[in-house]
Amino acid sequence: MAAPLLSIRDLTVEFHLRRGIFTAVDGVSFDIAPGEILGVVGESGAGKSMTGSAIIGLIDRPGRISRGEILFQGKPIQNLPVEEMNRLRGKKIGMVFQDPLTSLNPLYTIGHQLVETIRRHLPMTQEQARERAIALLGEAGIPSPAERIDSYPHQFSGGMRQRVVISLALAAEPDLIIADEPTSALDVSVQAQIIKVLKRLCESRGAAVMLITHDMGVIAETANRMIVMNRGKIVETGSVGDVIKRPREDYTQRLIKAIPSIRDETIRHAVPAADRPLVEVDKLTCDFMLSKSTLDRLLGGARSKTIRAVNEVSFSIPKGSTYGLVGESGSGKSTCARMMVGLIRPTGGRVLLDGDDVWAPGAGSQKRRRRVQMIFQDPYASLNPRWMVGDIIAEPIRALKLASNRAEIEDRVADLLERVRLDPASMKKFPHEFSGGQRQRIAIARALSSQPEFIVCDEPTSALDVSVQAQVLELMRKLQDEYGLTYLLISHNLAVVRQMADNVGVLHGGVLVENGPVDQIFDDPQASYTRMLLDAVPDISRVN
Amino acid sequence: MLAFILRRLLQSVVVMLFVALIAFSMFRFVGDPVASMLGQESRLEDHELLREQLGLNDPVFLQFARFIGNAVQGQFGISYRLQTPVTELIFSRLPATIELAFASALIALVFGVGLGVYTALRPRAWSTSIIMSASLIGVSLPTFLIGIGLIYIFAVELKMLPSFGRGETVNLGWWTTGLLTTSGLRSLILPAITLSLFQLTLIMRLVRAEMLEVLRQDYIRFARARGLSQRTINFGHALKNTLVPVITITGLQLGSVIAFAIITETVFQWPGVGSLFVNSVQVVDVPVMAAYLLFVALVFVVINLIVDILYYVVDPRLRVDARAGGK
Amino acid sequence: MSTTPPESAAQIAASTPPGWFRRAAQSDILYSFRRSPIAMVAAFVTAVLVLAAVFAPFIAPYNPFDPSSLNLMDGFTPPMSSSFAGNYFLLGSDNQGRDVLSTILYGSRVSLFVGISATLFALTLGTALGLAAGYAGGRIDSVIMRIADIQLSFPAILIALLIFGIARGIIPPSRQEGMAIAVLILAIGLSNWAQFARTVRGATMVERQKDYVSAARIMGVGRFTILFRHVLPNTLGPVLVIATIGLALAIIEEATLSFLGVGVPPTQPSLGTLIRIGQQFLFSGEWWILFFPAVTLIALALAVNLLGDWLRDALNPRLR
Amino acid sequence: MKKLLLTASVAALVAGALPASAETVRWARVSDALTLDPHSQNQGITHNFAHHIYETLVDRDVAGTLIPRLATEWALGDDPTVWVFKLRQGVKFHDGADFTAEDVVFSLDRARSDKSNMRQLHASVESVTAVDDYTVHVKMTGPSPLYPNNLTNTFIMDKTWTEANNAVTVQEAGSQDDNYAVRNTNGTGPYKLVSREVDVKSVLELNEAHWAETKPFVTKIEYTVISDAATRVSALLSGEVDFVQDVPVQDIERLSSSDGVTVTTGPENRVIYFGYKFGDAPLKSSNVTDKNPFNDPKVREAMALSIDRDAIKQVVMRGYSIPTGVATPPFVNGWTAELDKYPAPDIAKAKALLAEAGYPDGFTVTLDTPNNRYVNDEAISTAVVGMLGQAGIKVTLASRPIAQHSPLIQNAETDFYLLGWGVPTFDSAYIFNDLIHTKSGHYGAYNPGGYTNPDLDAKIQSLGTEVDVAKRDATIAEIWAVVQADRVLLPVHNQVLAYATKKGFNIAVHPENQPRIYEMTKD
Repeated sequence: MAAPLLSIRDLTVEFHLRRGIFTAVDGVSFDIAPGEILGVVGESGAGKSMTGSAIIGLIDRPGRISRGEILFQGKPIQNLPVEEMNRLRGKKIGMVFQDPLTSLNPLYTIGHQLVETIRRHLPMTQEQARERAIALLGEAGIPSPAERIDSYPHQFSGGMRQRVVISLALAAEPDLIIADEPTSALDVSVQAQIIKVLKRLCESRGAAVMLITHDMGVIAETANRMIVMNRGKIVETGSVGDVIKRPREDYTQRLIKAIPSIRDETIRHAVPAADRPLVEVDKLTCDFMLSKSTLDRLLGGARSKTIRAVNEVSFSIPKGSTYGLVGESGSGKSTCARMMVGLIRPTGGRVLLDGDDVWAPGAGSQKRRRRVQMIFQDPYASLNPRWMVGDIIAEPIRALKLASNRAEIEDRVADLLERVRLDPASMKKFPHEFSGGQRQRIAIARALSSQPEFIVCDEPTSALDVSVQAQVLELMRKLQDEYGLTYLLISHNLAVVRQMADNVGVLHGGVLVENGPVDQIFDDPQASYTRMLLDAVPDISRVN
Repeated sequence: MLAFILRRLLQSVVVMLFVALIAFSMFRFVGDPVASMLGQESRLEDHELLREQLGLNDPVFLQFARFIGNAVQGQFGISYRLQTPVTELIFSRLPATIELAFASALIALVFGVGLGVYTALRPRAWSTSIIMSASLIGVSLPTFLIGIGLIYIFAVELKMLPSFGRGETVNLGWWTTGLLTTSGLRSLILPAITLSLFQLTLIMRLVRAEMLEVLRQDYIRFARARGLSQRTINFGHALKNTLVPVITITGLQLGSVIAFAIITETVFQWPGVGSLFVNSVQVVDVPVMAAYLLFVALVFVVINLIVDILYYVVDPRLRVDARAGGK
Repeated sequence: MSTTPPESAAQIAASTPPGWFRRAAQSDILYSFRRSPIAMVAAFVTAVLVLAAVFAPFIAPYNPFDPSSLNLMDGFTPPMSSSFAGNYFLLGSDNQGRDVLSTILYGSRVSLFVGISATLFALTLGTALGLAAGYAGGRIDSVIMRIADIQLSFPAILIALLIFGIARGIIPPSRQEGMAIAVLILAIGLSNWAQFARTVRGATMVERQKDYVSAARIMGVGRFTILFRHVLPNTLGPVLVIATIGLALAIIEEATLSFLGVGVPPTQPSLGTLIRIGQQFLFSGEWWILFFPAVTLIALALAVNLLGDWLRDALNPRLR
Repeated sequence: MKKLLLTASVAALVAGALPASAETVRWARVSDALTLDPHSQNQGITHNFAHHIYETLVDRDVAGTLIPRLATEWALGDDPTVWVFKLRQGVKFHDGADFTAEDVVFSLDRARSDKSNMRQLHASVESVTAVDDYTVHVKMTGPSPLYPNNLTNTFIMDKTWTEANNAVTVQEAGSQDDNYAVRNTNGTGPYKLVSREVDVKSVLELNEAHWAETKPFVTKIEYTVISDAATRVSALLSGEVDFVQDVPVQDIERLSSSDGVTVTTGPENRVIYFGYKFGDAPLKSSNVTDKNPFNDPKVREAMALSIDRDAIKQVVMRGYSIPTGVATPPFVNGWTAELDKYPAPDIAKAKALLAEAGYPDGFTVTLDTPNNRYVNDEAISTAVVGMLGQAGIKVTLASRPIAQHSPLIQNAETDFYLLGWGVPTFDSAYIFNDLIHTKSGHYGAYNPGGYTNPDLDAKIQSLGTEVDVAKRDATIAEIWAVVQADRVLLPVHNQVLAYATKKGFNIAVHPENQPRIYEMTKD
């Protein structure tokens, strides 16, 4: 093995918080060889991003490197003066951040930002730098780069912007790229392309990559070597194949076990046969009017723009089963969910619950309120931070007047908390005292408190770490058996859907392109979109 | 762009109409205009005659329409107190106020932005704490006290600067300026400082807050990661992005300097529209009050328009969307 | 990804036992308060001034609002000396023989009463309109916010003057004095509501998009219940900040109006009235009549402003 | 820029044309003349300014005696209802036109026209005729022995100029017509108007063609308006102005003691007093809702006993006032030292009187006071509130600018008020007409309290036509006796004026507060 490009020894990053010292990175040591792709994986709080920031010298106060060495090409760089570090950044070490939407300055053209970076590090004239910038953009897969170079960031889509960001990181031919969750904000199909671009560009330049991600699948498909981190420490290091197939450490084993795969076939409980499905969705349609002001209408005639977010979607869900609705962002899956629970009024079509239209006034809506509940994606936003947990869970009981007696309500809340595996004493606490997974359990308890039959789960686990995700999914399954619940599970994560759903629908641009039993869809997809989607998903089973 | 400006213009007209309605209501409700026009010697038939002449017996909406019609032509009648056409009065006072407002706006802008940037870039420095504390004192001091204090120190005790008025002015035909004579410039110093202090602190705190916000943004982090120099990041990226939201509020703040000048003009006997307004309020000279109100609204509307257009120029997200229509 | 350790605060907090007292004691606000000497001094000064104002009748050596207790011959006594009539004045006496210390105590009472009432009025009005604008959206929103925009572009003092003028025109002369304070509160309150409306509207627009509101809507919770039980409590943080800074502004505004002579009756002087009276004696050597009330006004406004400033930082998690 | 240079050079030329002994006086006052139309407003500040540009037939000197100005002599004619005025010859208006009798006829007619604010002073004029170029006859409706007293503020305009500029009709307050005479002048006075910025600054320049033999040493007047008292004083101290006419009493001492400033004080022909609401109707602002406490003479006596005039003089007025027991200044015909006596304050007696009148616990009432018209007006009222409070009368003070205070007086919307009264005719009749006579027609305009006494009304009316001076004076004394016995008004003091000048400039205090810069002298 050649001399390492980057060598980290006993790196420790501490945050001096008011309740004591928080050690974000704790004695981490590893090397990166030239041209190597090193994957760093771990759950949130593992310290992986902090390690990346430490290398490029971007740790914000109150954090600081308290111990250890960062050797770049043999020279220590952890305590360089700002100006010297600036010359190193971009020139020797490039960085790519997670969110391409916020990584670029919105007020400058991408050309300006590229030329500025190139001329900062390379002795080039404005024209030369501009030519180089166009070439870079072309390599990164931006179509007609010579024209697009004078566009502003907001004129590009998310995936295109991330290509621009990668070009920027590579603009001065650095030897190391630190990519911090470069694809986590992107859709699966775009994610695959970006990974490919990153890998190709770095290989062609011989640049090493430190790929930081929470998604083991991405690493499995991309990296040579990988590091698993937990709570600031390195748990396991090794080749990707070794670590994924033969994890040595207990933590790694649990982590890998928790990752659902689109190839897993989980044995599901038997769905009781029924005459008619509990939920029937019939040609559900939703149009959004891009409203124009009166003056615009006067100036521009009467045409106003309509966007059809959901287009005649029909499916049905038998009682006690789970229906998975998958699609990328903007496919209309959340709009569908919101129409089904009564948050958005459909433009056309019907949602029938036990044969009643949930949007019909009177019995229908009344029934809906009682029997339909929803679990949201963000467990931070779905619980009112000013309410105590007990009140949050009791809200449906009070709103629907299911019980009025204080003691009775309290009993029910305590019971619900136990059922979601939380201490009944939690009812006197506030949401901020709980972790994300615990909060999602509270949200589930609230959804259950009106004893509904049908629960719409909108990306219930996408904000959670994999291990927590596995617990929450397990809980949902148990509760389904216990109460005979019917779920609509909305997710962009195909693996989760495969694991949970009995039937699946694939939404693309508001149209249901495929609909059927889960195994049929995953094993033998008919629609080309579904196939593309399944191919694009990075999966640990694909490890070489 | 055209549609954008047209829409803004239409909104401006609505704003003006709204303010005009308030101004008109003053005529109607602040005492009986006839009683305030005719003295004790008047007879009842005089009242009736004057009511008729002034059209006060017409339906209210007709009177309002007439008020608007006259206002559009710049006619607000004749001041009860000074018996001079209000428009002429306001125009003769305008140069003083505009020069004062302009001078203090300049002070507020230069020092406000400068100190704001400085304190944002050195968030933990001692000098920053001192500037920030001083700015709070600036906000807590009533303008009239600042004025009195400055007069006492610089005019009475030190006899360095004049305590009142505009000094010598030069008549340029339609504009009288105090900027071309030494005494005029000397007279401008104290009132301009007094008037600017409040806006200065506001702008400074605003720039600081916005800049700190911008410095936290991902694109600044990314710019650092690209190895750009501190200078380029601070002044090329952060400052420009700071200015976008600052433009709106600063623009409006500077616009309000004109109306805010009321107190400063009173304390320094500055012969501008603000002191004209205060004198008019004391004797309920409604035509002047109404005209002043509309004038301030007009300034607001015009500045708003300029700010919107500036915003358009500075922020490509608005500009390009309108031209190319997105992705 | 942010470099702040995610959830660390929550994790640490989750390990602490419940109990509202402990929670409050460990809350971010109190912690940041204890760490900020400026905030503590400001709070102390505010508390002293407020308490002194509230208990003025018990503390003040004289009652300056009781004309019958005044002796004109006590007039213009310098600080820390006795008048011809034999009365001792710590901070001197004014042109009416009123004890400056007592007038300041009673004057702060008037200033604070007007300031707090006006701020509460502005808060109530602004919050209600902001909630309505933010939750209803559409036309109601644009009308309310447009009015707020216009109003914000006029200095509060101009609006207060106008309202004062109109009130003078409407109220019959014999009732004007009795209603002077009410008119003042109305004028200052009406000139300051827009800030509240703007802030509450912004917060409401953010909150109403949150999933917990959706959750409540799904279970059929009524519009008003959602507004008052869910949205309103979550907008209170910024409202508290604006209210504190607004209180300082209202106190200054009252002083300015009184200084311009359109404020409270001269027999019940507020701090602004005292400054207006004292200003006449700036050149004649009786500096104490102006000086002490001015210092008190500045101290009060500054302390409240500092509190507001600190509160803003303390409630804004990103600044910590 | 070109224009600017031109203007500047013209200014330089003008400046160069002035005599070598050019002397400028920068004169600061609290407010500006309301208008330049000499007949439009009957107001002291407006008249004071006009006296420098326009002239009157007769004038009053600092001692208060009538002196000739445009009229050289005047006397009652053979017909006792005709006043004969001989006019000064060789007088020219600023535009060069000759001053003749037709201008006087025109001006007097204009002054008594319907829209003129001066018309009540000429109410008893029947007609004005020019006998020859320099003699004018004024025919009165009846004997009017004191008519020339009314002429001291009636200015003479040029007939031709006024007609040519369409300004024959007097500018009326609130009228929406633009009047040429409001902003342009053409008088015979010692100064010509050079420029005027309303409310800011007016510049006057010596009229070289003026008729007076002695030329004033001041060749240029810069009249500056500084409404804020502190600023006015500081402007004088910092040398930015030369003459401050309205000096606050509290600053007199400091100004006198500072180098380079001279302060001149003297009595003004103005009395400050309080007035009551009379009649049986209960007061609007009182807690006594079934009757009017002021209607009880005992209450009025108690109030008079509660007020300590000497304390007001010493503390509020800093010694610059002349306490009085009668509502007339000493300048005025009818004033006597006997009337002027005032009682020593006696709170105990006041309380006893109130108890006797049925108000052992006092009562409440609102006092309306102006706050920008008289010297320390608001402070006087505040002090009186305290003094009445000691007697048990709880007074709420309502303080307003004079512009809002006067409508209350004119519309009789006040229960208890402070007012100052100047007597331009120097005769008690002027006081009786407006303050004592029942409010009706031209009489009682400033009697908002509604005091009425038919016997007195008759006597007051007789004063206007009584030619026998002794008999007339006797009637005046009789009226004063009743007014004092009835305690119609509650006088406080006569105002004292203070003028401050840069050291070297001398000007005497004018009893009507109408100092003439052309009478200013230099050491």
